[in-house]
Amino acid sequence: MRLIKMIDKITIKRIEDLLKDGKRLDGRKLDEFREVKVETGVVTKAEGSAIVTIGKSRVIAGVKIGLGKPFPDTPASGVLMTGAEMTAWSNNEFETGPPSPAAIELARVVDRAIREAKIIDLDKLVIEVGEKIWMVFVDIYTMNADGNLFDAAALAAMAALSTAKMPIYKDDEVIRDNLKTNLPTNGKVVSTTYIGIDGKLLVDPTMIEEKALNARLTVGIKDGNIVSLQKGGKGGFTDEEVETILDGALKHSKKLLKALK
Amino acid sequence: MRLIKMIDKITIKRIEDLLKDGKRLDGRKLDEFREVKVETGVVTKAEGSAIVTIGKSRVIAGVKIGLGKPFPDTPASGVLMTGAEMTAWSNNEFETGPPSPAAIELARVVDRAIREAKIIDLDKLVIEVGEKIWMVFVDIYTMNADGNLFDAAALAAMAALSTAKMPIYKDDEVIRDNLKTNLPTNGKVVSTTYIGIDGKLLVDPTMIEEKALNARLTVGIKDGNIVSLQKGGKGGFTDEEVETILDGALKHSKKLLKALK
Amino acid sequence: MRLIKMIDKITIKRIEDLLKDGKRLDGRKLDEFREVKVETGVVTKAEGSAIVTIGKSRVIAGVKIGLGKPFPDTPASGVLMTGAEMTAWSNNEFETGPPSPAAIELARVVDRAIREAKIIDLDKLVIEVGEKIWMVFVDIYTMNADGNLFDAAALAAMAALSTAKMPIYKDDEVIRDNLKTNLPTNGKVVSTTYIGIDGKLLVDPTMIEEKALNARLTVGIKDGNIVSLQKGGKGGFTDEEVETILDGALKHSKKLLKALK
Amino acid sequence: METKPDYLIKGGKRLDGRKLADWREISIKTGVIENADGSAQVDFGKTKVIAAVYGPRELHPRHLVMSDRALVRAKYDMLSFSVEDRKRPGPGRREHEISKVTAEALSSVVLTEKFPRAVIDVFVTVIQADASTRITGLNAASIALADAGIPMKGLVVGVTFGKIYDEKGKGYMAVDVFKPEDQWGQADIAYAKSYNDNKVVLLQMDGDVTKEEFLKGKEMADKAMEYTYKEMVKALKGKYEVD
Amino acid sequence: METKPDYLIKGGKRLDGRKLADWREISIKTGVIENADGSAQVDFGKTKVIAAVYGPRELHPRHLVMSDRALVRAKYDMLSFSVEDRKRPGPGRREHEISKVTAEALSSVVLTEKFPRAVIDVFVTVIQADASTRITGLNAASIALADAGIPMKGLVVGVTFGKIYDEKGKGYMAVDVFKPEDQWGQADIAYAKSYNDNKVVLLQMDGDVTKEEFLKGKEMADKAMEYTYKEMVKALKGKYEVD
Amino acid sequence: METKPDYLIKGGKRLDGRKLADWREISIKTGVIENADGSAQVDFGKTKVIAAVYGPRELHPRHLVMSDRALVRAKYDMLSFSVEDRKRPGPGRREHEISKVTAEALSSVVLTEKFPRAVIDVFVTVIQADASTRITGLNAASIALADAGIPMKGLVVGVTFGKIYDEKGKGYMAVDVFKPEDQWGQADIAYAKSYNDNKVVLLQMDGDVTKEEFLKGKEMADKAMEYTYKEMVKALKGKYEVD
Repeated sequence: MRLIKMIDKITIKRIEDLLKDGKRLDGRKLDEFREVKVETGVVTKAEGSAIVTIGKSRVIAGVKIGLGKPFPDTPASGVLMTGAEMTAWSNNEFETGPPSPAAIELARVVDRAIREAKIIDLDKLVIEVGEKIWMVFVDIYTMNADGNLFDAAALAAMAALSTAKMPIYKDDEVIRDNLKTNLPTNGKVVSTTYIGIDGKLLVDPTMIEEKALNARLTVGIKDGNIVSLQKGGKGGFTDEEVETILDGALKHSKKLLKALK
Repeated sequence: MRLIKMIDKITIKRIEDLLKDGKRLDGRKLDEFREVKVETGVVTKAEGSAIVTIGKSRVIAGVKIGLGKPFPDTPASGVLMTGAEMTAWSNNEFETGPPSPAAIELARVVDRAIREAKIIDLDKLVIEVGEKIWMVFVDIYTMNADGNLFDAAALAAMAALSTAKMPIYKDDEVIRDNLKTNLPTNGKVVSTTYIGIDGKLLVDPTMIEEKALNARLTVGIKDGNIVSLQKGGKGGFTDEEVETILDGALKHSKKLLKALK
Repeated sequence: MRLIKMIDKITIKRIEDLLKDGKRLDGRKLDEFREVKVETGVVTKAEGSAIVTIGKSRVIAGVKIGLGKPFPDTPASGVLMTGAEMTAWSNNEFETGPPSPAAIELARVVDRAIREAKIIDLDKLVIEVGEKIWMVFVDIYTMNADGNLFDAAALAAMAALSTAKMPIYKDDEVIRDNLKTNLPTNGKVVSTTYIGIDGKLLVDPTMIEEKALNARLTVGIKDGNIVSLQKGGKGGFTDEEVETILDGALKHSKKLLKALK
Repeated sequence: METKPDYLIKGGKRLDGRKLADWREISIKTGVIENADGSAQVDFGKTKVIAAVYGPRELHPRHLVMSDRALVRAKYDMLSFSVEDRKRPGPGRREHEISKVTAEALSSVVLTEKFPRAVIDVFVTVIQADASTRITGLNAASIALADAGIPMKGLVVGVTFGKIYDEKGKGYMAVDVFKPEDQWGQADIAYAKSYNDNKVVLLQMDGDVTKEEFLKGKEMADKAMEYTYKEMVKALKGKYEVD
Repeated sequence: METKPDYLIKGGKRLDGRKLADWREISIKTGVIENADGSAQVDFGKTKVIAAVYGPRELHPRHLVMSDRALVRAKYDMLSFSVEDRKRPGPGRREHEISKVTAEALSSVVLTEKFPRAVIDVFVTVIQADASTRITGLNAASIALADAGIPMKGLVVGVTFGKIYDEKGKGYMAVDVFKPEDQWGQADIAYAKSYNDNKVVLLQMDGDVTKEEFLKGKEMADKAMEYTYKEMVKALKGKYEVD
Repeated sequence: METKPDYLIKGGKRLDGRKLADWREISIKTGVIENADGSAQVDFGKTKVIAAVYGPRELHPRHLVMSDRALVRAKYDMLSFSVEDRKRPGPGRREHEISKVTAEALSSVVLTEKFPRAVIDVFVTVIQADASTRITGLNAASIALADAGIPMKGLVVGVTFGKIYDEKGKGYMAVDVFKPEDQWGQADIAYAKSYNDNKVVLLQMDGDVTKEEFLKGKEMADKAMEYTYKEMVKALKGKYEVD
């Protein structure tokens, strides 16, 4: 443990030194995303699924759609639930047990982006008002964690949702074989994350970069609009930096949308 | 931690020394209650609420009334639930996390006093037998803990309940605006707590007194009758001491009832 | 703690030495079961109950039968739930808290034996298809733990079930007084456990023997057929040893069935 | 579920035939859990409780350790099938509260200063419940501690008393309440003393009584307590020196 | 449950009569929890939040200890009766997230290196909720830290802003949202700065706005933030040196 | 939900076309989790499981540390969407039991005495479930340990076998059961050996078979096990010396 932390400190020092020359440890430019890969349909038992790889970070998301009862205050609406697990097998530093605050934040930020962008038309997921609805569960697991889990998780969730098939409700049973109809979705949301210090802003940080520079801002974009924001970390951003990040997010969002096809 | 405990030990020694002369650390007589203040209607979102101050101890209680299903064995009865949290922000020694045994005891002792005194007519809280009832939740939080939380919590719960308004159930909805009707209650219960050692009995103990003398007896009184008793602490009381405490509780209960108006 | 462990190590050494001569610490032969005692009807509040003693190991099992809703995928079937607690009061080494993996394994192995042997006709426990069924809870607690809890627990559960009475459902109420009808059961299952090392196989191990030789195999038998198997421990068995154990289990099962009457 | 009976006492007789001052049959066995350092089973009528004591032993977690004395820890629980409707396994709020007052009552007699830094664990388990389980358990715990050879100032002894009504609704104080009296009676009082110095170490009440009724019931209970104490001493004969 | 209103603003007036750039009445009291090392109650209209600070104090569990600085730990929670429908006691996922961003925002100003190995505990409790509770709580926390005499680079100050619609559905940016605006508006933004260096230390948004709308709302919020900051300084007068 | 099929085998062919002694297609990849010290994905037909190994590393909590050897800890879990009906995240009773038997089976081959006081963590995660998940996971774990360079006496190798019925209800032993056979068949047996010494290190059965049927199935399984072993060795070629 102590040894690892010492190594971390040395690396962090190098990151800071390189940054003075506008350079990053892995040779990327400050505003350069790592390679993004999206594979869908990876788990046929799920109604929708995707593995997203950003550099060495890899996450898997799956969609299960099941019967449920609506919440009392929204009797004519389906339900969307988003969970995330930062698995102990995806990084030496993650632990088993109940979700950490970081995993809860990850799930909630992805959830808000999808929800606020109105990706899923929850009104269309009603079987019987007040009694029977479809519940859409999106679960995200980290497979190999190397930074920027927010953007990877959002992409994976979005890819899984937009390829998900609706089960059929017939004679009190749920049928999940040979499904054809898509889950009704509206458009696509993607998020872009920056970290920074002293005016230097880095897009799509690796895990060690996240440790070095701890002000973070994640911007969810849909159709050129901002649909979610989440600042994290112990540092701050100037007004100008916030604006620069918004512009950067708008730019990167286009490329990320392409990766979703 | 160790430093605090050392200070405690010195203070406890002083309490014991003073007690030999029939004196208390804060100058009170053995059978003297601290000043009691009851404010109601402090949280307008709650159906009923109260802040009770006894010396430097302060607790807040709130009542929420919502729809529920009756328990299978009492289909024609509403439900009363009492909770208490000894918040980590009300005293340096309290901890976050699930309720401690002390907090559970606090909630249960207040609950029993209210329940056994039949303060709430649970039979009147039925909307549809076996199907729909009102659930009355009384939640108590310590705001500043300086001893005798039992009596403060009982007073706060009682004040919140006797000023609580009933929500209206109409067209499958609960309406909580501009409520006029009171929650139906019968009379008032108050509790009085003594601690003691070697025949010396102190009413309304401060926290440091509770640490010094650890035999405790809490007496719930309604209409001059005893409705609840709770002995705590590692010490014991003689038969005579128990009788003296009952008499003291009967006496103090009248003043406490006045504080409730 | 450390002292106990040192004593354990010395005893384990003795067990190993004795074993070379085909002897056991308590004088038994390798294939000799300790004395088995089954008492039923020990808790009259339970629909069925039994205390089983095997040597110094003693467990209690009780059956409660209550109303429930069927699982959505088995609307015409009652429910069997088996729990086990390795109580902190039955052995110095057991701890309080949520069930340990060992206690979970114990419950699940007993559950599977009963379930796979089709001891309870769950189809007969339906009051109203899809709505109301009987739920059969079998709970097992260790009272004094000295090894071979698997076989003791299975026997106790079996004895409690085969002497359990059905409650009566009448006018929306469950009646539990003066019950006459038995819970419908089919036959009896018993299990036999062996531990071993290097070709030496010991039936019905004590706790210290379980610590010494940690390959374990539990065989559930009904009507001369194998209905469940559970290998445990860090060691292994040869193919021949497995066959020897199956033969031994078939033999012992007859005696265990007799103990059940 | 069940309906309230018209009376709990009639013609001087309670529903199980006892008079007001009568207690149920008491049975006490020691050494019932071989692995424990001390143990006892106490039955008050159909209420059966086992207590097992482990200790003094090393205390975990370390931050609970007291440098000048032992911690007495109690854990009260009920078997899931000890009651009419199955109790979910594991302690709930009720169990936590009873564990707390049980530990406090026992702490008043155990000479904890003899075992600095240690813990004495007392496990109280209700095998079958017909009211008065916490008091039956406290008696069992007290005997189990003595059976374990833990030095004590004296035994803790308890009985319950309550208030029950006749066919006209008139209330009477009664000793050692059982299930229907606990469920339907006007008051239910758990009461225990440290028998060396005659001090009240446990007292819990639900109900509605006058001071006079309370004191009367307590006096009746004192007689039952004396009998119980003698039975406890008898059961411990030769194991534990008292008085 | 409740139905969506036809508008949240009409004729330049919001549902509670405010204009777009108006904030609610702000009330600030310090020293409200006597036992705490520092405390404050901040009200934004009907939203009332108490913050209490304990520390620097010894940190448990030990594995969280940092050898070169203090840990700032925040715990945000709501009283069960602070909201319309009773909130189950104990923190849920929402509370855990808010606690995290609150601790991070406060960490940006506290001079943690002054107290190696220690913890500074900040407890934020919503007494009554009418939206903007996390920001009201963050302001209260900031003042409570100052009240506790914890050395800081500056105060953290926050306000919310959002997007609300008129009867034609047209959206407008508005400052300090209250319940109906939070519930029905098109965007809800929590926003806070460290006031020494004017940096954004908390920023969370749900909704749908253009970049221009966002920047406009932020500019409006900056004015409210300045006012809030002055009120905070006033409340701390004599307790804490600023600028 | 689904209804029981009339047969699981007919004319010598199982529902997926296999014969009784046939196993599904096996695919093995190593190094699938870059951050892990060793990892593998094993597919048996549509059952896909990933195992990742971290260690030997420092063990927390300290009270689990063994002074003379390493602890092998296994955690089996399923992705919520790996099965037909969503599985609630987090391990339940089934997962805890499988983790226990997995750790025990692996412990039989790992040379734990080489790493006193350490822990070797094995994480087994079912990506997609079509029966035999614990055995597929155990094979993946075995390879992941080898991939991590952990010294072992040999590989642990497993296959399942079971009993399935034809249209007349007659039972047959079959190797490598898949979902309908697991769900509707008369027996389901998980079976694994340490391949250095040919010892049974995992054996779990639900069902109803005669001793003869069991032994026959086991013999059939041994052939599939040999094939599996060879595939495992092939996948490890150059990474791990065997035999």
